[in-house]
Amino acid sequence: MQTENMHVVSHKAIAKDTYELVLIGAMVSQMAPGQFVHVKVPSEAMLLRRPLSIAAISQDETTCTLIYRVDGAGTKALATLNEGAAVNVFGPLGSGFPLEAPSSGEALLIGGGIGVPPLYELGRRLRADGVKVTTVLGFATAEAVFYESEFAELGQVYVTTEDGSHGTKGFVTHAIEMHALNVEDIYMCGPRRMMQVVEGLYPKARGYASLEERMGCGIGACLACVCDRQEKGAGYAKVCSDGPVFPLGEVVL
Amino acid sequence: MQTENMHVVSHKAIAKDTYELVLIGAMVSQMAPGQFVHVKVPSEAMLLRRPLSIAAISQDETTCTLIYRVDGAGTKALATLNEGAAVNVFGPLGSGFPLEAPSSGEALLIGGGIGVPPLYELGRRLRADGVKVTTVLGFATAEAVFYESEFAELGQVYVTTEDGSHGTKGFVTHAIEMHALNVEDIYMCGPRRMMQVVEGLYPKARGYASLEERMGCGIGACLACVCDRQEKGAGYAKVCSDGPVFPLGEVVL
Amino acid sequence: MSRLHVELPGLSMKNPIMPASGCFGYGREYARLYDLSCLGAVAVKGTTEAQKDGNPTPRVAETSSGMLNAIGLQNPGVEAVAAEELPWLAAYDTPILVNISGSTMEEYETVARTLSNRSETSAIELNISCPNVKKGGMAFGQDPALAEELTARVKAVSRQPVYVKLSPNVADPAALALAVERGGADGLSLINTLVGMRLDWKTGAPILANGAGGMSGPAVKPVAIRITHNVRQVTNLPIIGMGGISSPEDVIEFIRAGADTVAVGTANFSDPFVCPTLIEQLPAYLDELGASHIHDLQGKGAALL
Amino acid sequence: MSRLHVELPGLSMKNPIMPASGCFGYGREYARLYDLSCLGAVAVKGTTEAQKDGNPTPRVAETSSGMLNAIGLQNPGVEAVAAEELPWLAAYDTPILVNISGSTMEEYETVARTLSNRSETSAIELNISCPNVKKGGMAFGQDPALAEELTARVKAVSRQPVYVKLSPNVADPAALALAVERGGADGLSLINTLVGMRLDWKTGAPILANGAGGMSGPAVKPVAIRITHNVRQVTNLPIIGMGGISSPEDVIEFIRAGADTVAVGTANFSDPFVCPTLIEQLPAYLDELGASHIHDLQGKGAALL
Ligand SMILES: Cc1cc2nc3c(=O)[nH]c(=O)nc-3n(C[C@H](O)[C@H](O)[C@H](O)COP(=O)(O)OP(=O)(O)OC[C@H]3O[C@@H](n4cnc5c(N)ncnc54)[C@H](O)[C@@H]3O)c2cc1C
Ligand SMILES: Cc1cc2nc3c(=O)[nH]c(=O)nc-3n(C[C@H](O)[C@H](O)[C@H](O)COP(=O)(O)OP(=O)(O)OC[C@H]3O[C@@H](n4cnc5c(N)ncnc54)[C@H](O)[C@@H]3O)c2cc1C
Ligand SMILES: Cc1cc2nc3c(=O)[nH]c(=O)nc-3n(C[C@H](O)[C@H](O)[C@H](O)COP(=O)(O)O)c2cc1C
Ligand SMILES: Cc1cc2nc3c(=O)[nH]c(=O)nc-3n(C[C@H](O)[C@H](O)[C@H](O)COP(=O)(O)O)c2cc1C
Ligand code: FES
Ligand code: FES
Repeated sequence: MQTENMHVVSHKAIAKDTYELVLIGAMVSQMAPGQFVHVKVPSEAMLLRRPLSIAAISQDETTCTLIYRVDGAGTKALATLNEGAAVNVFGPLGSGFPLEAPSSGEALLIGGGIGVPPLYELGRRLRADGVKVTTVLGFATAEAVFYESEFAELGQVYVTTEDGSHGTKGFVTHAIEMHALNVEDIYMCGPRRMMQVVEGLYPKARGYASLEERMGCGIGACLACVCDRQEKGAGYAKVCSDGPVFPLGEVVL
Repeated sequence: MQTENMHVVSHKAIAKDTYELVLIGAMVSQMAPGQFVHVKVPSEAMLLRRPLSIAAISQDETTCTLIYRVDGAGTKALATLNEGAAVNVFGPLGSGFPLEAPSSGEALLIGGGIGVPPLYELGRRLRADGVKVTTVLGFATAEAVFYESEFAELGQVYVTTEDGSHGTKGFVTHAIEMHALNVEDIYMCGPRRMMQVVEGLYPKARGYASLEERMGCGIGACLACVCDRQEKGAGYAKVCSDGPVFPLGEVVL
Repeated sequence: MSRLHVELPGLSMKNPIMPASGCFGYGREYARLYDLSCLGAVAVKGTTEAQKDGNPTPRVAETSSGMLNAIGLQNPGVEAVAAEELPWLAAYDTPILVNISGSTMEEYETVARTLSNRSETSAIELNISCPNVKKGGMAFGQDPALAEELTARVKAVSRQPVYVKLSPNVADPAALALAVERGGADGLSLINTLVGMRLDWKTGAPILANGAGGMSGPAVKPVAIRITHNVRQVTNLPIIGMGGISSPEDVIEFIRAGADTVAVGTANFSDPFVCPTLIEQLPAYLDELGASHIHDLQGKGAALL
Repeated sequence: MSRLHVELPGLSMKNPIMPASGCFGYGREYARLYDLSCLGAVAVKGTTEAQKDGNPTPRVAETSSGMLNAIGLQNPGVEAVAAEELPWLAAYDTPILVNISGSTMEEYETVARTLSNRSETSAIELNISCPNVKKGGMAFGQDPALAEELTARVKAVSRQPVYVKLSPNVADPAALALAVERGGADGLSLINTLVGMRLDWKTGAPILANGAGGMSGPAVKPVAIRITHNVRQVTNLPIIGMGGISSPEDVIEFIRAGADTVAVGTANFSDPFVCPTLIEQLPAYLDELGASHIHDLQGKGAALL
């Protein structure tokens, strides 16, 4: 956990309003799949860092990949960064995905929209450990789709779009049902609503979900990013430091 | 009077904390010596524009030169601009120096520190009209001196430094006395204190002084930048729109 | 009727954008940049009975995403404003909101009587919240009883609708709003500047010659939104919202909070063309939100339910 | 004695830098980043009698050069703080300023009695200015009589010096300062957050689940400087200055305004190492100003002349 001026190795649009940002820096050596970094936006008027998941890690090149969607003012400013620019990064933060092979020997990655990125490095690691990786990616429209071919290198990929403009029309659960995918061990990240539906449909699934909340400190001190634990009276969990990845059943999605 | 994204043609340090910034843009066609531009600093957190004098104008190249000293946060941010960068400029503003040849046929330019810039384009114009131009430039130390050779192309130049590290030790008035310069027609810009002393020593001098005040709008609407008129009861003058150049005797220096 | 048209007491506005008082003089300077007839209205500089010199300089200082000013209500006095400024500005096709100030209730009455009798005046904006004058000004705006009385007295002599401009420097802005409503206010202007100060760290001297000043700009927008929202919960009076507006998103945020129309102050200094630019940009934002009229977006508040 | 050393009631500080309450938890998280013993002191998260859940999320929003928070005083309650948090933090060589809150005077008394009896507690910071709780909190801080009474009651049960943390959301902060001084306060903390609000322009819904929240960060610094300066004119009480500090220049500006020491809140989120960095940077600034001790720069105010 440190702050570092990392540098932009490459930065390009990979889908509508979606950018892939590759950064180089010493911090990479500490990174693990599912963790996130807290990125300082290049604007004095924006004080809060932006939490972005680590999408890919290359220890050889000491680079990491972030994938983000331009949403508000901060990500708009990020998108202006040129190759070589310095980006102040605080990280790596949070606890990522456990990397043990799932007991079924098969992993189902379920990503929705801008929740897809953290699943990529996870999939690479599981695949490298001999786990069978299947991926379901849900997007709004064809224009929003990214990393389909990257995930295809790890195993079978199913894409859904809400408007049917690419892949299966509908939501991730439609693809899961249609292809009767194995939902014993799932790893998911995406809109709350998506994760709630998946949890509701497959109550016996084991696995992990990665959450998002607005953050202040990013390390557990300010209590901005709490979510409820499922156990009554167990109080809150902090997404930034207890998560962002939680075992299914631990917190209320 | 317009706003325009001008572009950086060149940008370099020319003395301690002092930068020469050459900008290109259509607005140049409207510029006159002694006017200023109101420059937007490249930072969202800084709302107020920075008034900077127009130091040189090239109509052929549609470029203008600004010379500024890094002082606070805004000029610090300006100093980071690279060649090709866009700079939002509002201008040209204010009324500059009258360009008629002075009746004595000789012009004494008196510049102090960062007040030197507006005198340069003025000197070039006067010289082109056949006026004999003599310049006295006062700086704090040798490190702060700039544009000595540029002014030398227009006529005799005398430099003073407070610590004597370059030119005559002392203030501009020392050089004027020592060389018995003709003070019939003077054009000055610099610290208030300098201009007050000059006005006090040479009460019969004709000429002009260029003033500085903190500004809001830059065009006369907000009343931030007022200065007292010498005539009792005549109220305030606005540096941004009635000035920044005033005939000697009009306002209280 | 255009989708931006806003109809308020005394102010029939083509669009919800007007420059805020004190940031636009009497319009002469900005008239050299663009045609003032495009504006929804113009709020002119605060006027007092006698000509006023204002404070010594420096009168402005920069703050993070904001600025301080301590102009001190410099103005040529009510007679000169009536004789020279209003007739000039009235040549443009835009309503004039005449901002008035005073150090006694009598002075406010005199100024209101004179200026509301001018045909050029569309409405009066009663400034009881100026932090930059020694007497009067903000004091009337911090005490509900005084604010109510002053409003009633100005209403009694005014031939035009009166908008009362409230101070954010109070514990309970909604109580002030209710007080001036009881006093007969036709509308509210929210907000004036927050009192602030900056010191030169090198010398310890205040940057403003006056010491403290009024803070404006994006830094204060959350305070202004909260006050607009709060006040909208307790009253149906028309609200002119302001404080840090510089983008169409900001305009809409104020309308959402319950404002009927907005004013733009400090942003004129960053971008002298900000008012016409906002007017041009707004329709596309209404399209994006599927709103046929800007007031479809308006937050109605508890009082309107 | 080092040129940064500051000696205040209950707080013997190596330097004038402490993290502000609520921005630093009980120190555990930042202890993973640097040695907390370098800090002048630590102000811990506000503690109430019972464990408190706080508000729903989102609890933070960004504003121009500032932020809003509505954490709602989530904390594990006085017993857990006494048993688990204070002993842990006391292992570091830095004084502990224990921030306390309550919704009734009795609750404040209970919390103050319990925590001031702990050997780990160096001083109490009485928060009468939290805008994010429904009951108590800021209400005590907006009424001088209530503020005085509460201060007196907490002083009566407290074995440690009591710093009262004042709200900027009042018309006259100096009057509140005098009230708590009469109540027996040993010092003042200035300022807590300004009430603010942001709406999502697309939907009109508040960004914070709680609606309004407290604004902090550089945007509020001019308000904090003005209050510090004002209060310093009327009292000799020690002042812990805060509001938007992120640079050595800011620290010095507060000291110039009359603060004895400062606290740093929001800046920890932008730069988690900001506190040790400021401590490291300050001596060079004293050199530049030719000051042998930081208090050589202090603004003394009228009351101290
Ligand atoms: C652990 C974690 C991992 C994330 N990983 C990614 C990722 O890999 N790619 C990606 O595109 N997005 C990711 N997000 C969401 C991303 O942080 C927000 O989209 C981003 O902060 C929005 O910033 P903005 O400047 O565009 O929006 P603004 O509206 O300007 O942001 C204002 C403030 O709100 C916060 N905010 C706004 N939306 C969100 C949100 N959805 N979640 C959290 N904070 C928010 C911002 O961080 C900032 O503090 C992640 C969020 C979390 C918590
Ligand atoms: C008509 C005019 C012409 C000028 N020409 C030049 C020039 O050619 N070269 C040059 O170096 N300087 C010039 N100045 C001064 C220059 O404007 C200031 O040095 C500059 O604005 C300081 O900005 P900053 O960001 O460094 O300081 P900051 O302290 O960050 O500025 C904060 C605010 O104070 C204002 N301010 C601070 N100092 C001054 C000052 N001395 N005069 C006016 N406003 C100030 C800034 O504009 C800004 O609004 C001129 C000023 C005026 C009024
Ligand atoms: C330089 C300046 C002068 C002002 N003068 C007045 C005034 O004369 N009367 C008044 O009611 N408000 C005055 N104000 C306040 C503005 O009208 C407005 O309420 C405030 O600045 C908030 O809006 P903004 O953030 O868009 O500037 C002035 C503001 C500034 C910045
Ligand atoms: C997330 C957050 C939580 C806070 N919690 C508390 C608190 O529990 N008790 C308190 O007295 N102040 C609390 N504050 C206020 C700060 O201590 C401080 O007074 C304020 O933020 C101004 O300082 P800053 O601008 O440096 O943040 C909190 C502030 C923030 C940003
Ligand atoms: S962001 Fe501060 S506790 Fe999670
Ligand atoms: S800067 Fe506004 S009147 Fe001169």
